[in-house]
Amino acid sequence: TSGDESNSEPTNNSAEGNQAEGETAVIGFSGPAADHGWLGAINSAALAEAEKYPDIDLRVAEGTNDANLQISQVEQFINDQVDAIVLLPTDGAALTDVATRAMEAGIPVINVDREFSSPFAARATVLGDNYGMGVSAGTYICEQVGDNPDAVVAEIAGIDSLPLTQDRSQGFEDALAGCGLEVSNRVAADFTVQGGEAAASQLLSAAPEIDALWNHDDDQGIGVLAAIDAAGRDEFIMVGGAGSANAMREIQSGDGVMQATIIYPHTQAADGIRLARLLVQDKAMSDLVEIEVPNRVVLNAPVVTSENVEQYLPTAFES
Amino acid sequence: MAASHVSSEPAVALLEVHNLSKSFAGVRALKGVNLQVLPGEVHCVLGQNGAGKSTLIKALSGVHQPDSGEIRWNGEPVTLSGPTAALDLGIATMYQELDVVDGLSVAENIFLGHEDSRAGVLRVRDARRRARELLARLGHTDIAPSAEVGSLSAAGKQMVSMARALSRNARLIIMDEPSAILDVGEVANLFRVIRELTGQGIAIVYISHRLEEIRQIGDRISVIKDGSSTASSLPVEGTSRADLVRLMTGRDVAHAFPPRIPVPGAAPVVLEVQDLGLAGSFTGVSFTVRAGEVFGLAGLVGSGRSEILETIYGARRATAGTVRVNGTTLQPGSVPAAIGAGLGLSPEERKSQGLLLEEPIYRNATLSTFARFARRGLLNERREKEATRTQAAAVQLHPADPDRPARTLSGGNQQKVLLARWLLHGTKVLLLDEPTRGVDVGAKTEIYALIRNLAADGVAVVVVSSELEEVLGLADRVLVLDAGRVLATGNATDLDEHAVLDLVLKGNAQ
Amino acid sequence: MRTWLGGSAGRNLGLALAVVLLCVVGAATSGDRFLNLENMLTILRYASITGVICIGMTFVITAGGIDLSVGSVMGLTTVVASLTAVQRTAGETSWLLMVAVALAVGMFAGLINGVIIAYGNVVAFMATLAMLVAARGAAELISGRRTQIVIEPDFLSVMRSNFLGVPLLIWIFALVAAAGWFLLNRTTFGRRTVAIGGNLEAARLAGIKVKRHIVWLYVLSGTTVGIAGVMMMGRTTAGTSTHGLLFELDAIAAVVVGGTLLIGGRGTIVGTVLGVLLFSILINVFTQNNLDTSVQQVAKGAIIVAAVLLQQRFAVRGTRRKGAL
Amino acid sequence: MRTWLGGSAGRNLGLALAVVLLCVVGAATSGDRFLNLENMLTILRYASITGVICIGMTFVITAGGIDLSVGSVMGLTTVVASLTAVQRTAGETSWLLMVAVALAVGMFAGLINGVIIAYGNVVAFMATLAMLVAARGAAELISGRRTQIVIEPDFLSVMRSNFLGVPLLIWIFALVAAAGWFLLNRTTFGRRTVAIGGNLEAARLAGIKVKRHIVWLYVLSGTTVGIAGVMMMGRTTAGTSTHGLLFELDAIAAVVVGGTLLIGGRGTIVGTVLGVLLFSILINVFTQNNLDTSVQQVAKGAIIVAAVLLQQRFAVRGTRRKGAL
Ligand SMILES: Nc1ncnc2c1ncn2[C@@H]1O[C@H](COP(=O)(O)OP(=O)(O)OP(=O)(O)O)[C@@H](O)[C@H]1O
Ligand SMILES: Nc1ncnc2c1ncn2[C@@H]1O[C@H](COP(=O)(O)OP(=O)(O)OP(=O)(O)O)[C@@H](O)[C@H]1O
Ligand SMILES: [Mg+2]
Ligand SMILES: [Mg+2]
Repeated sequence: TSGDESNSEPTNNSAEGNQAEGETAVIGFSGPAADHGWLGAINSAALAEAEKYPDIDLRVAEGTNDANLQISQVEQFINDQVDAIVLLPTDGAALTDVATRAMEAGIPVINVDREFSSPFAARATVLGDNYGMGVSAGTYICEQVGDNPDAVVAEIAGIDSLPLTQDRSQGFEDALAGCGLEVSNRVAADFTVQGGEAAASQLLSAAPEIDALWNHDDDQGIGVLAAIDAAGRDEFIMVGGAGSANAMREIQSGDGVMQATIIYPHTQAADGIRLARLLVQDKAMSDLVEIEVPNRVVLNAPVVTSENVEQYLPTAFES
Repeated sequence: MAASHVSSEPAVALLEVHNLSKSFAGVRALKGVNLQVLPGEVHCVLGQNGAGKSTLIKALSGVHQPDSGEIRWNGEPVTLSGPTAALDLGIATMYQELDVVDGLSVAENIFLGHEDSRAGVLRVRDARRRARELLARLGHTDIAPSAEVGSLSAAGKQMVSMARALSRNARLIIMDEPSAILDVGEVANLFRVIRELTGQGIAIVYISHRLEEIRQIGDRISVIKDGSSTASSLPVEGTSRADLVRLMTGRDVAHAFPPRIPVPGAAPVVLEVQDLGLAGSFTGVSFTVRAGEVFGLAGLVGSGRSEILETIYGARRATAGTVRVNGTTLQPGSVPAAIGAGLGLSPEERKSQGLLLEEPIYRNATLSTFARFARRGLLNERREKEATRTQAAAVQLHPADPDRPARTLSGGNQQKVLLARWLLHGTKVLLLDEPTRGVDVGAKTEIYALIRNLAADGVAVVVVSSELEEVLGLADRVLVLDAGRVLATGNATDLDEHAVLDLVLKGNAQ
Repeated sequence: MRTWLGGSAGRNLGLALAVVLLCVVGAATSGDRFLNLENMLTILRYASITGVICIGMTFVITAGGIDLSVGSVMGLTTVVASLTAVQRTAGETSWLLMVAVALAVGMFAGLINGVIIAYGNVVAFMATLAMLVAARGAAELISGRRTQIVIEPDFLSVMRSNFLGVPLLIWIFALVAAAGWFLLNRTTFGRRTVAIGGNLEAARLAGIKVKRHIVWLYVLSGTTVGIAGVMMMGRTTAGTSTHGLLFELDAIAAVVVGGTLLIGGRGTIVGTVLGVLLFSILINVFTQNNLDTSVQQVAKGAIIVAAVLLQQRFAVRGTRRKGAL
Repeated sequence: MRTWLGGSAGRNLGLALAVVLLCVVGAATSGDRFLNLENMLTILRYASITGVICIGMTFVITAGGIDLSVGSVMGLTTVVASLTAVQRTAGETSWLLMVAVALAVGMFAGLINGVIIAYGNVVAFMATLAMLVAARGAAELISGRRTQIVIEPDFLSVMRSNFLGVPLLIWIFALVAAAGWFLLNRTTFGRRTVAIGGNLEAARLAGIKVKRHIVWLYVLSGTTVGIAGVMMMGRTTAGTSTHGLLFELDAIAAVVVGGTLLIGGRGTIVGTVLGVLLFSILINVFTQNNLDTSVQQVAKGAIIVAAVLLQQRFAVRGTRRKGAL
């Protein structure tokens, strides 16, 4: 892969050094359609990050949920011989082949959020921890209501056909099993406010008594909270996901059902772009002894509660 | 000369048209037409298919804007910028194509565009009452103002259209072939209404291809040929039929039904209809047709003639009885089976049931046979066109260019395309539903001759026509029908129009 | 009245039956959890937003058109309206401004649709498909892809209020449906709409200004979309470009299942309301039974076909009976 | 031949012009990055999958129908085929089985569509809308919402092969388009299709087995969907229920912009190919110029309207010229 030999002599292995302007890195970025808050935040964070560096020339392809189109965008990047590609695939497996071709063409690919099916398809991978998110949510709920073996736990998932939703739900289930609970009502929304509202109002009607509710995504959470408000329900605690500023303000205010949210970093693509720049400029990651950019970065999925919300709010995304 | 012209006419003509011209994308439909209509007269406009009659009246009703020429109303030049402008002046039109809306009630159709309303809210009760009055005036108390127009027969729809024209309080009513879909009884009723209207000083512009009608109802006649006036304001009295035909066609047309050729007694029976029935429409229809015979179905509109043809043809599934062709029983409800057995149908509504208007003539002519020209599913358009040319010559199609879209043909020639279709197929039994509806005299005579020639070639023909004269003149034998029941079957020569009408009226009385 | 009872009601019977059947299934599988006032209100509240859009859509389809842009235009109305609300100078009546803006945006989009269709002679499917794409893009551009939270307390308290124990959203739906019924069946506008859908040429010849009428129809549809946008903001407390995703398909399905002819010329508001309820009850029953969304989708597909078939059967029977009269 | 040159070619001129214009814009803004062989192949490769679907869609629309289910049925074909591939017993020809399964699933879905439309008399919009919903649900159920990776090395190497320097996918598109052109213009099947779209009643009374033909049309559409599914698996090496999302709208837009009449009776494969290219070049040019997604969508909406208007203008001129002949 690219830059192997030159990396034997690391350049600026310090934070300041990494900030220093280097040769211009042409980076291609392609992600799914920004059709909901978190993905919108992913895009804007990526663009904002690129803005910070005068030596990044970012090419952004139309966000899409069509694997065929995204492949052709990556092909375009390959044709243009960009220096690196940051790719948040609409479907990891579906984009693996074209990513491999990019790698074979000598263009390092940074895989973000949804993982490729082959290790040879990416030079580096930045992931949020979806399973971990579910575990965090489940563990938190166990802490809150686990002493009641009959506690009713409900779940509002995101788009059910995404593998990441499956991972989150699996983690949630596994963690709940740890305290002898299980999900009694589960509905899926679509990561949109309207979907969240619709799913939640039906769910609340179907389950007249709930003890805890995990909602996978804070953007759809706006709708979920609206439904809860409208139904006048407050007998349960609610845990969010993704970690939007809205959700954190809700937690901060402390007068709703919203008790916590699990962060799923919206800065993944921005991190990917930074990594791409480092790769192109043969820089390494500061604070690591290792002189090369690591292969795999899995971001943490911390729980935000009223205790630590001040700490997270400034970096949260406005959905 | 000009002065004497003016003085010879009554004071003010209601409508005057001078030198009107109109072109459609290269086609000159009107090139200098003159027309003068007096209050209280029935002014007939004659002309062959495609002469420009409908275009003229559409210019008069504001649908088309003329390219040049002048329209005067009460002596004042006017510009008819749209249908509303014409209606506001007092010109109401019954168009050739049925212009009613199936999904609306009778009353709603009558007042469409000038609804009885207060601040946009309909006054349903008033509208129904007025509709009932109008329909009564037309002699149709049987049509309920609240009935959905889609459920009415074609004649009923025509009455609604007529009531609409009356409702406009028009001073001039233009009728574009109103009688085309009416039978004798209905036509008599129509004429009664027309006389009542002219008695009130309302002028009528009347278009029809039936010259007999024009003799009965018309006061003066104007003739259009190829978009130009060939005669204006001829008095009906003293203008011979031959003169009119010459003015229309530019030649002499002998209007006579072609002589019957006696069917040899040994001619095989080709079509046998036995006890055929269709629930809710007709029952117990039986007749046989021999090779070389022309068989006519006579009856009032709505008596079920079309449905009998369609049922024989398999387009509707019979609920009783059998149809046999050359001794083989047909599978009920299957058009391909009927065609396979040698049947062919020229449907009642040429445009909506017969033709692909946007497609060229040859594809219309070969619509039932293109597979025959094809080899392993591969079309052979060259052969299709050749065959079409041959048949076009046989039916005297004009123009005969096989590549012309069917839309650009006149009604008579469109009918000939349908005949050509079945000639190509080698049909043994030809079912013709209103083969001359809306067809001009010249073409009519040609079609009659074609039908006779076909019979002479051994084809069995079944003809349905609302013109009794036509059924009786053309057919060898006739079946008289009323409300789905057979009243009589007999030789055409033994019957005349009065006899048939008597039969039908008696049938109704029972 | 007789026409309505004779024609539409006969046609609507099959659908009403389907709705009742579904309710029986709901009651049988979920018992009291299904058959209680709160759950009924949940069903109706859910139905109300699509329902309002469906009323406008009924007019457009009755006239032989179609409006694929309803969903994305609704998203656009919420984006623009919620942004206005944020940028206004504080004041008593500011939430009325928000409502006005939402309606105005909907009407304007409808106006563009109508003009392109009527005066540009672009087939409605394509014109509104273009608007679908464009309005979604515009909503994203204007919102910067942010969800804007509506924090007008007056607005929210009004939108959440009840009247006679029934939430305002449901009242709005009921009012819009009643107004739609009246407009379609009792006014010149409605009858002309049917005429245009049934026989455009005849309508033109009768002196109806067809083009202008078509423009008004799409403006009407846009207006209902604006109303739905206001309701959506009230219900979700947010304005975002993702509001209304795929609403167009739901709305068309409900209207056509309701018995309005896709080719135009015949429309029924009662049928549309029943169609909307059918789908809304369906989702409720599925959720009550904790069923997988995928199963739901398969069932939904089957029910669309079944409903259209049933609807057709009864329509035919209705016509026959009339023919025999 | 004369008809084709006179009619279709005249009508296609406007569209061809639009495509050329777009290429000029591309060349002007991106220079060599746009105008190089690799980029052209990228455009074509992208166009090929939707393109194949559009050929089937052209037949359906020409006959006066519509197929909204193409996208989700394509997803279903990839799911079922990739699962078969995983569960097969290893063998030389197993990838052929996969291809066969994809085609069979597409054809079967088309068969259902066709039967419901032709024999159930359900309007095509609703029947295929139901299939859209149901097939997506079925795909999710069958796949368990997992993306299935295709690991047939033979299959992948075939799908990735080039012939005369042109990738197989593009060849498939070219072949399907050529076969489609031939089928539509030179065979009895095509003739029947145009006849049914032009005047269904006349076709029926002329003895064409209309119902059976309609079934075949949807089976044909399903077949192209199956082919597209195979191509999609080759391109993405994956089978998933999310494949083909919203393809129906893209496909219909391309076909209609190409000049096939939405009301039926006139279809043009050349136009369809141009329509597909138009959108595919559009996206390419936008990406080359680094334009915002949202701006792209607004532009796409405008271009749909503009293309239909342009197409119409030239169509009218074409008709006029023919009329004058
Ligand atoms: N809208 C139009 N566009 C192009 N040509 C037209 C149009 N309307 C009429 N024509 C042409 O103008 C000519 C006159 O047609 P018109 O309908 O006025 O004839 P007509 O005398 O009413 O015939 P018929 O007796 O068959 O009704 C015909 O050649 C016809 O093809
Ligand atoms: N659309 C319809 N709805 C209800 N009844 C109809 C409809 N069309 C025809 N009918 C009825 O069916 C019967 C037979 O009609 P049909 O058209 O076969 O008669 P016809 O003798 O051929 O008259 P025409 O000369 O008008 O064709 C009539 O009673 C008629 O009123
Ligand atoms: Mg005429
Ligand atoms: Mg008849």
